[in-house]
Amino acid sequence: MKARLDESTIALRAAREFPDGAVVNLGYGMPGLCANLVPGGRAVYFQSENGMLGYGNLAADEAKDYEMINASDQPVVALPGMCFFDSAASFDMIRGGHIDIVVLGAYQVSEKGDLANWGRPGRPATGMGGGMDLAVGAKRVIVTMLHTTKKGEPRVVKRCTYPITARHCVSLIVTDLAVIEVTGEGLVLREIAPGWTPAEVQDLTEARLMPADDLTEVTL
Amino acid sequence: MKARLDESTIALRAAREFPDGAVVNLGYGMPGLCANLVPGGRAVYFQSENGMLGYGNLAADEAKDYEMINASDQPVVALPGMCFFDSAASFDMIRGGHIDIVVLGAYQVSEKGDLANWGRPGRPATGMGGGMDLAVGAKRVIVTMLHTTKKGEPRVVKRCTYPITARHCVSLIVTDLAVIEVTGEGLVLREIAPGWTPAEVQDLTEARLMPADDLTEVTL
Amino acid sequence: MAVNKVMASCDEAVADIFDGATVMVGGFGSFGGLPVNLIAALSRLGVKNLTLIANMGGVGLELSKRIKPGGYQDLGILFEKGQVRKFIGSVPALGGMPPTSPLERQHKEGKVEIEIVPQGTLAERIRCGGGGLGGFYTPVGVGTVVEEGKEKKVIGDREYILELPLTADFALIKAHRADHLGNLVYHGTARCFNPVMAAAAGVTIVEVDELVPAGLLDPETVVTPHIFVNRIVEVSR
Amino acid sequence: MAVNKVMASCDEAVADIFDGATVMVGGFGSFGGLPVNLIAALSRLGVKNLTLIANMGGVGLELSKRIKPGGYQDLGILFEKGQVRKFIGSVPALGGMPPTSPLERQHKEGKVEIEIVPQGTLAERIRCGGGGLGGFYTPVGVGTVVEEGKEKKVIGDREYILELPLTADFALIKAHRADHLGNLVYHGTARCFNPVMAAAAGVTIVEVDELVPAGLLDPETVVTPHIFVNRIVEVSR
Repeated sequence: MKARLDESTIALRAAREFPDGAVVNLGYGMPGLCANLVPGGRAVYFQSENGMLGYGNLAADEAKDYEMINASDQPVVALPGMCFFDSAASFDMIRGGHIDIVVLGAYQVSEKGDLANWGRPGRPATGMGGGMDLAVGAKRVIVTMLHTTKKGEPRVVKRCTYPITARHCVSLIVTDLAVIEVTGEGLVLREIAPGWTPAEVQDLTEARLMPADDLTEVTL
Repeated sequence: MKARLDESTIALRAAREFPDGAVVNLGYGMPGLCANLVPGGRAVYFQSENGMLGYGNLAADEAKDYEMINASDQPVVALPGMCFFDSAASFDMIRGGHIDIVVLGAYQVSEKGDLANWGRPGRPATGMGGGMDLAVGAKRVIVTMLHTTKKGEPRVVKRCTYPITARHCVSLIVTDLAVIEVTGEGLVLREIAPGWTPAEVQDLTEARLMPADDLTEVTL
Repeated sequence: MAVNKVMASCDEAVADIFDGATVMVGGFGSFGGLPVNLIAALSRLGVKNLTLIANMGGVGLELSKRIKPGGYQDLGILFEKGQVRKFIGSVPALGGMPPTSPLERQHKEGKVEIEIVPQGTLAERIRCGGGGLGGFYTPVGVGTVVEEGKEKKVIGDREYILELPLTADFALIKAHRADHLGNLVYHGTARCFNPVMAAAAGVTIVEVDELVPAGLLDPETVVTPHIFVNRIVEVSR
Repeated sequence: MAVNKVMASCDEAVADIFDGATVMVGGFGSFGGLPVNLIAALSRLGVKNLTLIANMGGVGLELSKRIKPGGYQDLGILFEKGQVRKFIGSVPALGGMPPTSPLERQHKEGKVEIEIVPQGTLAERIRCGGGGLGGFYTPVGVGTVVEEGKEKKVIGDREYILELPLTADFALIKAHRADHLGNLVYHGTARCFNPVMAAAAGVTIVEVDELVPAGLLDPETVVTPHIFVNRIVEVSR
């Protein structure tokens, strides 16, 4: 089997999307890794929906403080200029369009940019947490996920079969095989994992991918 | 002419209504005097809608701090345990029923407890400030006002002719002539200024007053 | 004379929570900001048919012992003991974990009803309840299961759904410090849902790390004004 | 690298406010919390047809000189110069004063339109605008002129009216201290409308008593997070 990108590399690629000065929220799981992977020379302000702005890296084990955690329950490092607020204020920030980018995990993304990232068939007790608010409120939604399920089923689909988080919200999909832009004309394949061809990636994708004229290998 | 109660005495009478532990907001003008007139032995917490809880007396001239003012722009004295908040939080407090008593001035009060205290005919540019929120949100509304206008017209009326602040909101009216309770059956004359008779007060009142069985002189 | 709000123990503080009560519980997940000692006291009290309003449903003692030796005293322990009839929150159970949380098991057995609410909508519904508003229109949830059964309205050029306020008989919250009047300050990310819930319950009960005399908290830094707090328990750690 | 938000003067900070802009102005009355230096700069800039959103309409320089030797630099000076087309607020003019405030005179002459909003509704409409909500139902104003032209709804057993969000092109606010990132703390009752307006405008401009390096404000005490602040002017007093 050909090599796929690992989770850190996916997160590293997603973090390249953060412009200088951006306010960024990182979703549960893989997106959290982006906190440690901001490109040098850029000031990025991480917001966490449990009520924190401007935190730094994920904390090393010995420095854990459970009153200084991100929304994935991971302890983080304090930075000068950070601040705290309650959940209502936090979601005013999110819903009000004051977050530039959110990076979210997903079960599925559709060719129209619909996101399904919270519920699974047969698990009615799981919830969306802050995912819906973030998907609707952030100016730009980036998804990081594995390109296929463990059983090899595509996650980039024509229509989501999992419960929807929000419609038409995703701008960019970063997977272990590709970087895909959601456009008004459909999904554009922008970058591809080293050693893979567009046809091979298309075979693992339900929605149609349009290879970009300037398609490149994933650049970090 | 018979003597009427002065403004300080009206405020003193109103302040007698504050039970121990009450959270009280004082409206523009005469009600503000109540801050200095709390009965001894009672802890009363004054809320001011510009964003302050737990202030003390009105400040003496030499101690004025214009970042420590009540909603009537009067400087007040700091007390231990006080705190500050923004306008949205302040009105959540007010609208949410967390204020026990508000004392408001009025142009008119109707026999049903309708309050008119903000607009005057011919003055379309005046506004209600926080009066509507307070009249609707406080658990108990006490009005302090002069019993009649400068021209001698009654202010306790059958129906308000001035713009309404809120309907059916007033519990108690304290004037320079009387203390009147608003009940489901109508207005009950509870107390009367020294030297005045119920008939004399009724003559200066448009709405019908029902003298209480235990009608007394105004007690302070 | 100021009312005495200070209780000797968490058990005393929760003693009048009754069968069928609606209880908000602050915090966010299983850690900081969760009033774990009040939750444990509520579990000991043993009242049943509770409606719980909280962000997450918790892991429970049994399951969490696999993660941490002593286990978590999170909301899960109330489901383990079958004390809850209904849960309102944004994450009843974590999708990334096996379906073995006490809430999820009780739900599967038909013993617990669940109302799933997006987290920001949950915070705002609680704030709405505390602030005397009748409801609000949010764009969150449009085009998803969340909109089912709710009024929709187009305002400007955008679609919104109507969400209604939440209030409770009791709120159990956690703060860092209280003064004797009940003013509260928080610490770090332990603030989360605690301040909004404090304002939305008939009786708000707080556990704090430290209790100080009135006047020792900087008035500029108070997050929850004392009028929202009815009972205080100091739980030193 | 963090963006430089620090401006050399109030005139520089307001220079791009344009004819016809909607401008929120913080504060409460004529005193503490009012960004008087930014207001003076806006007056010097001379732009016209502004829509102003503020709690009070102000007294103006001419009239206030009778009260205080130098006069007030409150919103009144913008009406004196005829820069305003519309005012949205809770107290355009004080009923207890003679009808001689600049706003009231301009209104009488048909030059300024007024939208009167109860103060709590004003705060909440601004918060709604900053928080991305479509509107809210409030019991305040039912049975009064405020309900005219608005949708009414019975929720539970109570009547409410629908109020819509307010946003602005610019907000001029006053804080006590800022750090270089733009985090703000306030002082006493000077907080009032400033924090809610900071979040509801495209460009938020703050005048502060003191500017300090990032990290010198206690993170627990920050009231306005820096992402809401675009420009900072230090005006020592």
